[in-house]
Amino acid sequence: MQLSRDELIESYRVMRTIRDFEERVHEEFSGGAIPGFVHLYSGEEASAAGICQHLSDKDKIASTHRGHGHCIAKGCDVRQMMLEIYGRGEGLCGGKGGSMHIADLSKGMLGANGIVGGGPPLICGAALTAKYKKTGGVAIAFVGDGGSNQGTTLESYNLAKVWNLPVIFVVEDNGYAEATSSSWSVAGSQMDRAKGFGMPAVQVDGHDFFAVHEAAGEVIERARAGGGPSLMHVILNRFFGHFEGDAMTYRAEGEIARLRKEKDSLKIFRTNATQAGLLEDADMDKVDKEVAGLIDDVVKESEKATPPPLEKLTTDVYVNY
Amino acid sequence: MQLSRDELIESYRVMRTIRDFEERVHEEFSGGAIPGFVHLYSGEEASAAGICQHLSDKDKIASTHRGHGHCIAKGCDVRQMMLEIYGRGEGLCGGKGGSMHIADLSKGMLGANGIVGGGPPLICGAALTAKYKKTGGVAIAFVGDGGSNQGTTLESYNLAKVWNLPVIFVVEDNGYAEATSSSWSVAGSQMDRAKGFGMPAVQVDGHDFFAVHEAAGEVIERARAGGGPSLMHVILNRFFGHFEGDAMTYRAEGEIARLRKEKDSLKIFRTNATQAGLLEDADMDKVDKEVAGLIDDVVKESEKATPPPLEKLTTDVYVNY
Amino acid sequence: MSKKSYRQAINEAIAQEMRRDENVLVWGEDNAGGTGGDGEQDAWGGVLGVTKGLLPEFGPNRVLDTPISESAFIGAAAGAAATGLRPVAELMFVDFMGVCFDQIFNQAAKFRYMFGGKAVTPMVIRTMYGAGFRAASQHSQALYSVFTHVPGLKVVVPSSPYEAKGLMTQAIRDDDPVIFFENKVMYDDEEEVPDDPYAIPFGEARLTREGDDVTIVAIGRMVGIANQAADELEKAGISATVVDPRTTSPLDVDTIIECVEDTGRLVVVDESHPRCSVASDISSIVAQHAFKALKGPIQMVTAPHTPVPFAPELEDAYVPNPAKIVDAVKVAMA
Amino acid sequence: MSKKSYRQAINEAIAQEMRRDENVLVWGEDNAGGTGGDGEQDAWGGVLGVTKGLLPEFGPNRVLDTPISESAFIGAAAGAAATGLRPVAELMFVDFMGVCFDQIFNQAAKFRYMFGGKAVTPMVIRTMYGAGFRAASQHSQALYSVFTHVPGLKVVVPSSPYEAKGLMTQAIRDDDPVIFFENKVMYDDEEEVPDDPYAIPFGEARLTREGDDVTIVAIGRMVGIANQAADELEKAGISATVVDPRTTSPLDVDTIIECVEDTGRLVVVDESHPRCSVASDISSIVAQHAFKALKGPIQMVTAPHTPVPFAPELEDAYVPNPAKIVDAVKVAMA
Ligand SMILES: Cc1ncc(C[n+]2csc(CCOP(=O)(O)OP(=O)(O)O)c2C)c(N)n1
Ligand SMILES: Cc1ncc(C[n+]2csc(CCOP(=O)(O)OP(=O)(O)O)c2C)c(N)n1
Ligand SMILES: [Mg+2]
Ligand SMILES: [Mg+2]
Repeated sequence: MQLSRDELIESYRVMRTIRDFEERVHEEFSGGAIPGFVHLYSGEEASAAGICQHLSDKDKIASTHRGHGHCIAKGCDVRQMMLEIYGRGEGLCGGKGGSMHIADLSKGMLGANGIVGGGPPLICGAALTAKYKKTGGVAIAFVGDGGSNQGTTLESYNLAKVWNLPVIFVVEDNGYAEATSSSWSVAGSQMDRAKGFGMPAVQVDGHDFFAVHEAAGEVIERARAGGGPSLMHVILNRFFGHFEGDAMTYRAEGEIARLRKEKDSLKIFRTNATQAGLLEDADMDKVDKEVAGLIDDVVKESEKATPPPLEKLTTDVYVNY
Repeated sequence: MQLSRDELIESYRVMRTIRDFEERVHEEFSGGAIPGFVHLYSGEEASAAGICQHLSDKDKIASTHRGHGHCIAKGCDVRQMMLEIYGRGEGLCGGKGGSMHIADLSKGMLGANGIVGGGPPLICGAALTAKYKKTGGVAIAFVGDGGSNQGTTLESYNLAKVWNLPVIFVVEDNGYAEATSSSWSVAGSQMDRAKGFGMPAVQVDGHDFFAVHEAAGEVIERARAGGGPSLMHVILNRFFGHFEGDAMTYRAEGEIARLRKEKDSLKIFRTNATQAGLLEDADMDKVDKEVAGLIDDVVKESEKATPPPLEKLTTDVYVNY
Repeated sequence: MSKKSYRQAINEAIAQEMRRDENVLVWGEDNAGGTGGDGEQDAWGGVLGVTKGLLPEFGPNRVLDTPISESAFIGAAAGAAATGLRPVAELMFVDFMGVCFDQIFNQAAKFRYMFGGKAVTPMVIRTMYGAGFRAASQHSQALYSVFTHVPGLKVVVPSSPYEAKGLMTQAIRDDDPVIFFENKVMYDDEEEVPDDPYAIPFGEARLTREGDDVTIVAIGRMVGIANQAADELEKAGISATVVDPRTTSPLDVDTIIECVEDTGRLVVVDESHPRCSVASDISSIVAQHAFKALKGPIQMVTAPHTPVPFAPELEDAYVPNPAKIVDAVKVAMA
Repeated sequence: MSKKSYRQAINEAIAQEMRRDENVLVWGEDNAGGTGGDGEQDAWGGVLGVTKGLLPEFGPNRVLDTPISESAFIGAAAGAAATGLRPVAELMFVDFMGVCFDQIFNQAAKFRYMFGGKAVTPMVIRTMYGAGFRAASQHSQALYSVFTHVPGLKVVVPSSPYEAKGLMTQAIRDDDPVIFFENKVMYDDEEEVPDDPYAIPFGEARLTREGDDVTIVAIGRMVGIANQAADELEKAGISATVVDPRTTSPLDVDTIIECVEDTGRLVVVDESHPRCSVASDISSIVAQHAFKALKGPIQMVTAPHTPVPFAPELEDAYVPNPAKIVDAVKVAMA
């Protein structure tokens, strides 16, 4: 699957946007400007970007508590996302959802999710809609290594296979669920589990956009063609704590610094893309600058924006009643 | 694992008791004497008997809605079981549980269960008790093929492995969950699923007591020795409907008659035991007669027994308060 | 118009809505019944036969069996509803909610609010409730109180075949998640039910009779029991209004309050466990908003604070009956 | 005696009971925190640090981390309790009940009854509840009303550090399944707490103040808010009794009724959703059993019938506060 120059630049822009978005949220959270539970996706950009590059609005994704990256990659408006995280009335969910509940159904983004394992059942339903209506769409559930142990996730593997749904389960294995290592909490292996439910599976280095993109292309193709669900085991790392405020004493000393140096998906992308002669540094420098400006703008706007009016407290519970 | 003559006779007695118990409950239910939802174990006797032969009171089992066979094999009092199924005050649970909730903790029988997948989590706890208290006991969860798709079951595989518990998961695959075929509802395979969670697994013909007994011996031994959980995939058949009242139109014509002829675990036991010179027909004839008498007695007593007194409605909710 | 059972009434409503809208799909364990086997494919139509006949008419793309994986397939209903279908999914017995409640109360129920009003989740969960079936502790609970507690869910408890058809039709047309409680003891109850489709709006109580002395609010199957009690009371010279709220969420507070203002007395009949129940809910609303009208203590007739026992004699003592209601009315009027 | 936080008080109760009885074990997600990794093993002590320090003292056989598999490990608590341990298992946020409720309400809660009184299930489920943490719809619910509905469960909602220690001690010693609700906004609240172990019995309400004009019953964190309201009311010449039931199941009905009989007025403060809530429960009990003593309408101060919003301004408007209680008292007295 060869990507055009424009597509490559677009994918880099997605990764850069995620990175800058998250690094900035980290800063603003530390400064006290952002309330709540915030889980950052820095370090994992190539997964969301490599997978969602294959998708259009008719394709659906369900995300996790660590949802910003998936939202951005699936085309959610970055300005409205930041406003949402600040709890502003102009936010993507009117300020009522917050970081853990960002969604934009019009973009096929069915929501970040505060419940570990909340997404896979939903995505089976979204896939059934696509199959029944013959839209050609696929549906993708992102879960973490921790979420791969939730019964709701495991049941969904079976249902997707039994109903032969166009689903991809993406296990983003960043080595930890909160403070607990996935080397301990995940018995067996993600690959063998997929086999246990009769699904094809592929393991991929989640720091490498090109590897993710290629692997995703294959499983998505199969799903679109009626070949049923697959699983992707994406191995990657998070650069921040589980959530903002986590001191990460459970990690080995120097681990983060090493990861930032060796496993930075943006650097890896740049190196690969330039070495292969696909893009030039200047292409990416340009994106970097544009994104930096964008993030600056949306933070400034978010700071100044107003909260939802109080009467919004009781609206939107029902369509009618 | 060579069984003594007495042990063999005991095992046969367990199977015969289960069979006669169930056939008689079937009759009495049809005649209207027994109320409620009743799921019969006829046809599956060799599984309960072959596995529980290895167990003593310090070992724990958790059963399913189809629990009578497990109860009998684990040593529950047959008289009190029948009284319970009739809803009598002298029943094993004082008439408050009924067929789907028969239990006797003193025998290590943690209950039939009205919830598909209810048992496996409980059995992880029972196994932890055994491990922590170093009793040498094992804990066994029976689930059906249908129950093998319940998230609670799948989660328990992982927990048992991660905590390295002395657990055996016994998937009794009788080909159907209610009217739905397991060839359709179970994606992948039970053996591969076990592997997915890093557990050893064994598949066995559940009509053959000797095969079940041998396979169970191995996995139980491993668990007792600290080797962690295993899965047994036991393939067998039920002779009656899902529950009493099921017309079984989803089964092929003549299927039951053929199974009763070819896959009767009691006949198979008799043939094997006599051919191998382990027992003589007379040994088993004697058991048959004793059991027939026993079942007759307990049914007669159950018919005449009295219901629980009305004040029992509100007792036993709490130990105190 | 012809006599139809509660079971047939529900089946007919679903079939008619499936004809009307091709986005209505049905799924659940054995909702066809027989998938993958060598025998009849429409063998069960659900464990008590409510969906029987739908598979032959609508085919396997619209009537789906499922594995025993309630979180996955109830969650799939939420995901399908949020993306353009109108699923009618079955949670066989409401007692099984514990294995899939998250998908109902944290996902389906909250989408609209969490997403700032931008989601629509038109799904129906059909589920059986109630004691009296000799099905013991894990197959006999009421539990609609728990669903009523949750903002974002609509909760329907139809009290007769006519009600069941009209409310199911509305449930399927409704754009919010609806939990539809079917009382398993009532499936063979019959009454005249129109052949044509009709929808009964949510949040509009009906009065099955009007009286002067006491208002009896009853839920689901208890409406019939309350009417029996009212018959007996009439013999004793006490005339009762009987209110069937039809839906516990939304609740027709106005009608209940009007009735209490007319009669001055309230008895609530609810086969739930008593604590934090619909009975306590309605009682508390009246104690707050119609206090001045009350001439005597509010009475609640509920099950006791115990699991449902198996023994028939105990189970019969567990469920509210006309005699208990009559007694409660007498206390309310003392 | 020394100043301890709500967090420390709970930690101390658990540690002391673990010292007292070797069958007390603790488990949950990251209850140690760090298992399997290269860094600190006692890294988290639960997501907000309540169990920190238990691993170093009691070791990994008694303090266990778990995979994210609530059904399995909460069910394991029930299975362990029924076979001789006394587990204290953590359901991190009560909002997660939906993935494991079956093991709580159909298994643990019903063993004793279903098995004819022959089971004992001494387990504690620790869980966090409540709004005010900017944690949005799926991490902010109260939900104790749902657990209170279920026969067989004891439900504890401690209102201060002193209460938390004594009630946790009782919870661990109790032979029934106990759901222990910790308000996450209160972990840093401090007060004098005795160093020695002490148990506060269940089902015995405490009065934080006594007055003549109105009885305010408040749950958990709302007790403090109710006391603030009572201070304000005092300035306006209204004297209030404030009742902290401590446990919503069992509920100390007698004390509540006595207080209402003294004051003639009732306001219930509960941060739950209003429908089928503990507020409605207590209101309905009083309307049934203390009707004659009532001089005005019962008032309930609860959250609205909506999910918990994220935006701080909306969330602050969502939770009951002193001003709303003062207003409600005035309506009750009008
Ligand atoms: C059902 C449920 N259990 C527990 C939690 C608390 N929790 C939130 S995120 C998390 C860890 C998730 O780990 P993983 O799935 O690996 O995702 P990651 O955070 O690493 O991206 C936990 C335990 C939750 N939100 N929902
Ligand atoms: C959680 C839950 N879902 C559904 C049911 C209804 N139900 C009872 S038994 C059964 C089929 C079980 O099939 P299987 O596990 O294969 O056991 P078998 O009946 O064949 O022994 C179903 C669907 C239930 N009791 N609990
Ligand atoms: Mg992770
Ligand atoms: Mg089966």
